Amino acid sequence: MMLDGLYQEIILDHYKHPHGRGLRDPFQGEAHHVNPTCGDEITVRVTQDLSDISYDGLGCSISQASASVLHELLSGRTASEAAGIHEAFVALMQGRGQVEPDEEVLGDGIAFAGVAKFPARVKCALLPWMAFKDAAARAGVDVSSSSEASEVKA
Amino acid sequence: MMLDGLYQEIILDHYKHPHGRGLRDPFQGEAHHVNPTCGDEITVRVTQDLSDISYDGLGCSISQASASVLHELLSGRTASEAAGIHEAFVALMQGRGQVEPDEEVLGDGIAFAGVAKFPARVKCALLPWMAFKDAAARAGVDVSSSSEASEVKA
Amino acid sequence: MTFDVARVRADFPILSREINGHPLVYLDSANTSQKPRQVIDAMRVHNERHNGNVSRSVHTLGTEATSAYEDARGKIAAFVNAATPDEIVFTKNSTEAINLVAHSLGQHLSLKPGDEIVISEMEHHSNIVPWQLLCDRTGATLRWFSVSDEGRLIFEDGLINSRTKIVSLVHMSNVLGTINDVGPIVAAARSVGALVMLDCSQSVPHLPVDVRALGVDFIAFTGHKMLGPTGIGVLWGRHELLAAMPPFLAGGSMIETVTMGGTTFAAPPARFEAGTPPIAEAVGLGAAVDYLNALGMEAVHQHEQEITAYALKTLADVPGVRLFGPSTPEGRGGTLSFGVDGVHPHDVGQILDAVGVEVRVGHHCAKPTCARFGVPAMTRASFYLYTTTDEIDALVRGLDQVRKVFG
Amino acid sequence: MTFDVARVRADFPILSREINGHPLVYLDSANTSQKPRQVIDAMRVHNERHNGNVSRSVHTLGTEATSAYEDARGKIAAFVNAATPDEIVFTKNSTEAINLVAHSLGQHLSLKPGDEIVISEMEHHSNIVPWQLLCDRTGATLRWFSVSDEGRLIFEDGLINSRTKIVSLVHMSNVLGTINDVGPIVAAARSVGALVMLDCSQSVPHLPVDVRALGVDFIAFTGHKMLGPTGIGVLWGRHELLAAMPPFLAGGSMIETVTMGGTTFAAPPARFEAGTPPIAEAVGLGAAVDYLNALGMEAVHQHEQEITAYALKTLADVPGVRLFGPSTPEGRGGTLSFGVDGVHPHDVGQILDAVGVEVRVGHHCAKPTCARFGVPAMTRASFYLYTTTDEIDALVRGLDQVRKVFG
Ligand SMILES: Cc1ncc(COP(=O)(O)O)c(C=O)c1O
Ligand SMILES: Cc1ncc(COP(=O)(O)O)c(C=O)c1O
Repeated sequence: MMLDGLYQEIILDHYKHPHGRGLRDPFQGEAHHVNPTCGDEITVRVTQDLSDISYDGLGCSISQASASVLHELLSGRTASEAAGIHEAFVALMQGRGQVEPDEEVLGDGIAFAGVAKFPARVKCALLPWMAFKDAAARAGVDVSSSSEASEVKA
Repeated sequence: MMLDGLYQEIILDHYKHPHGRGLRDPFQGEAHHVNPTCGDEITVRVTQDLSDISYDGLGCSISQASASVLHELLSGRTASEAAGIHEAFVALMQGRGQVEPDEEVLGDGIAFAGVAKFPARVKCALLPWMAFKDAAARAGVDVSSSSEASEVKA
Repeated sequence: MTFDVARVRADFPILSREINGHPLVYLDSANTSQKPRQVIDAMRVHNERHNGNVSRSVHTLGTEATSAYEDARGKIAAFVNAATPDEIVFTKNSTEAINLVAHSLGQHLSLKPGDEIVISEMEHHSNIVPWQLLCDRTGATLRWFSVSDEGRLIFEDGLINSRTKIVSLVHMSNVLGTINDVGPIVAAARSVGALVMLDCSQSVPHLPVDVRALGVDFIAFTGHKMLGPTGIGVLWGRHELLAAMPPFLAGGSMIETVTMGGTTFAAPPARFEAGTPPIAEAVGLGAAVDYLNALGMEAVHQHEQEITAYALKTLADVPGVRLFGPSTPEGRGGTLSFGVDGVHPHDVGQILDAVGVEVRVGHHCAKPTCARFGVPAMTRASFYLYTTTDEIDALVRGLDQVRKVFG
Repeated sequence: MTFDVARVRADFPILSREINGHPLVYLDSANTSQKPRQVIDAMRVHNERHNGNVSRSVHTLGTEATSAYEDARGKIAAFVNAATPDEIVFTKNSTEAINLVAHSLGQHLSLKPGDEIVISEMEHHSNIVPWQLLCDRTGATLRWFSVSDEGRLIFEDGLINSRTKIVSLVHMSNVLGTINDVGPIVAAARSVGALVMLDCSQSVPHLPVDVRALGVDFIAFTGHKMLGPTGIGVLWGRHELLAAMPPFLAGGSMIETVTMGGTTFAAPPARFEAGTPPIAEAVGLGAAVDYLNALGMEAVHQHEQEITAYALKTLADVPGVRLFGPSTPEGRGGTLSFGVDGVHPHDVGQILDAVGVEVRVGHHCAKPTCARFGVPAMTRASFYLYTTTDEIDALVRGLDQVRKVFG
């Protein structure tokens, strides 16, 4: 696969200048996720009102930029807003390049549209989002969405 | 492989009219051998002076005829005569059809020359001979011969 | 008729071979099936164009190989109607699949003295010995259903009871051809909370098998008996059970994280696929499933039922032939074992081979089944989607020859 | 020069492929090797002409398949200088071979608390996790050699001691390229009566390996890394040890006799080969060994040493590249792992792939080795008999590209 569309300027920007990086207190839920095939790791913390989402991790440009975008998109949202955005991002990533992203919903997240064409990298982009969902659940915030069923089957 | 050479008249004769079949007392050594791939079985008994070799078993024409020929050839021999004949028979069977049998030594055993060309049947022909060797060893008679090394490597 | 056996045969290169100057009559598919061009080609193309290791690389070849491997998993999941592809574990053969369950489930259930495992007297050694060894390791007791003179499982009341933890049964016997009626066994097992494994080595290749309709917990089958390559087998297991079971083989690709001090494990199926899996073989098995689907498993089964009916009728008229197993095509598959009066199976097989007819002789890796019928060995003719009635006739002519030599 | 790399390359169909518009530069042979036409053809011909199950039939196809399978065993025995073909057990991969020893030898030695097993910090997960699980099962303790900054095993005195029962060590590291000096380890193990297993997954494909000269007890290696197919691996073990060990996987073909009440087992190698083995894969592996023998393993090794020397020299000049493992070709093989300052290996690998250069990135199934060097992942280029200096140059050009994108 050619690189067109993978390393968007927006992604490289978020990678080089991550937003909201670093683990902060207080928090109500925390989750640590690992990508077993490549060893990338991330820890995500959330407050119950989603007013802060903090994270730290080791990983490639895609997973790190994705965490930065997640922080931007979901911090300060309501649970149901967050659920909607989460669902849209997961759908984009699992769409094998066939899903048209909505900038209204996804903001900088639309830069990840190209990643969906690289099956080996989809997991990188999703790593922070999956960790976020677990952390939120532990904080008592339900951001699971209907896209989950398809995720299990993917 | 065509059947030419496998089912010699001599073999079918020994199969239909086995010599010395049936387990007899007294005996000093006994061995029970099984061919694990096909389930054929044989029990061989020997007296210490080799004056009697008795046997019983379940098996195909080749293994049964081979036991009958063994009885004929080895009963009443000295240990060293038996070792020589044993060695010649094993060499014939493992010769892939390249060994010329000596009728002086092998008598009716030369009819098994054709069996050597059927790798799947060589084990059938050898089954009674291997059981005999074990039974003899248990009776304190050493019929092992130099061909043994090659047998292990075959 | 929709099932065109001549067209099917044209796909199998080996069927144009001669054996000892006679056209090959391959009646040993229960031992291993032949492979169509489509399967052989799929593997060759994979090795020539897409070879890479799976689940490990971001490069193009690795991504292509991973997709091909996972696509195969998806095809096989659909073929047996698994709930998700994650319920499909690739092994090296049926035997490994059964051993995996014996080890991992045995450990998960913490089997102990007093617990019972139930099998039957018509099992293949691969569905006997792993359970004997599990009993040795844990002190559990092995029990078994016996077999009737007609070759049917005798459903003995109380054999499955409150002590029973696992029932593992052959779906279709590789010796008798019997297709076991799974319903009552599953019901009995469920009523006491026991788990059920089916050895589908002989059924998945020949009949539509739907794991959810069967209602069992695990099934095992093997690539080389279903038009696929050697070197690959399949374990299907219910996801919640697989997810609860500890790993069996350990190593690369089945881990979550490893330190020298300890290891955590990946979710199934990865947890049970240690090391580099049979990648090209999975591609070949996927192509085999495509081939079977294109014909339709109902049509395959129907064809084999017709061949079986013909063979049962024809063999019944051959003097001196004694059939083992059900004598009518109902509830049985295309695997016919028999004896020929006064002639050892080895000799029967040898003479048939001389006229190009390939049958299996011996104990068929099912010594207790042979023992049940009082013989050390049998001769077996087994059929598949490429078998014709002409080949049955060739078998019968071969048996005439057997009687001539040993008459 | 006798080693004609252009001629070698012409035998590998995949090497004429393009990746993203660039000629394929395959630098991931330590992950899995490519396969020459000779291997692919041998398998195809087997499947088209000689397919039958082994060790079970008297018919012509079964006899041909059995001969082909056993001939492959003989070739592989000779390739590693085994005393007899009976010392060669076919498994599905290296990982199964190591698990087999961990289970069967562990049981044979009746391991218990107080006993120790020694490995190293540079092992592949497949030579770590099976021993961790064995320790869990038996209460034995796992200990390990550590690794120096130069990527060498630190031979710590007293680590192998009177409590040591098994030492299992990688012969050549799949991450660092280090070839371990086996002599002192074997001597230490012998002096305390411990047994030694070598993980030769990376050495047997690349150097002459002589099991008797090494003086070890077991080695494991895997077909797909040595020009052979996926789905087959090899355990070599000293015959008297194999003969004393209980079986691991159980089922068809590994038995002597089976009754419902109990089973006795066949002699090795059959004892350890339950179920239908990877038959066509053995044929393919035999063809791979023929191919390697025709070139000569000394020549193969020599070629790779030259490529490695060139690569070490060339990469040393690339700005921002940090090499892990020995920096000169002595005592190392053609596997080079490195980091690129400020760029994650995933991104390095992705950009290299865009220009057709296929390298592996990640933890290489050796997390403790990565941890030893303080990184979660590395980029690895690995070479084989078809690798050219031009390909090393393409790698370096690709690394320039990496710096451009992430500069
Ligand atoms: C050193 C080493 N050991 C073991 C293995 C495992 O080999 P396989 O995956 O074929 O079982 C590998 C390769 O992945 C390896 O490089
Ligand atoms: C009923 C049954 N179970 C298990 C097996 C074992 O299959 P495999 O040898 O492929 O492991 C076979 C075939 O040999 C079989 O017929």
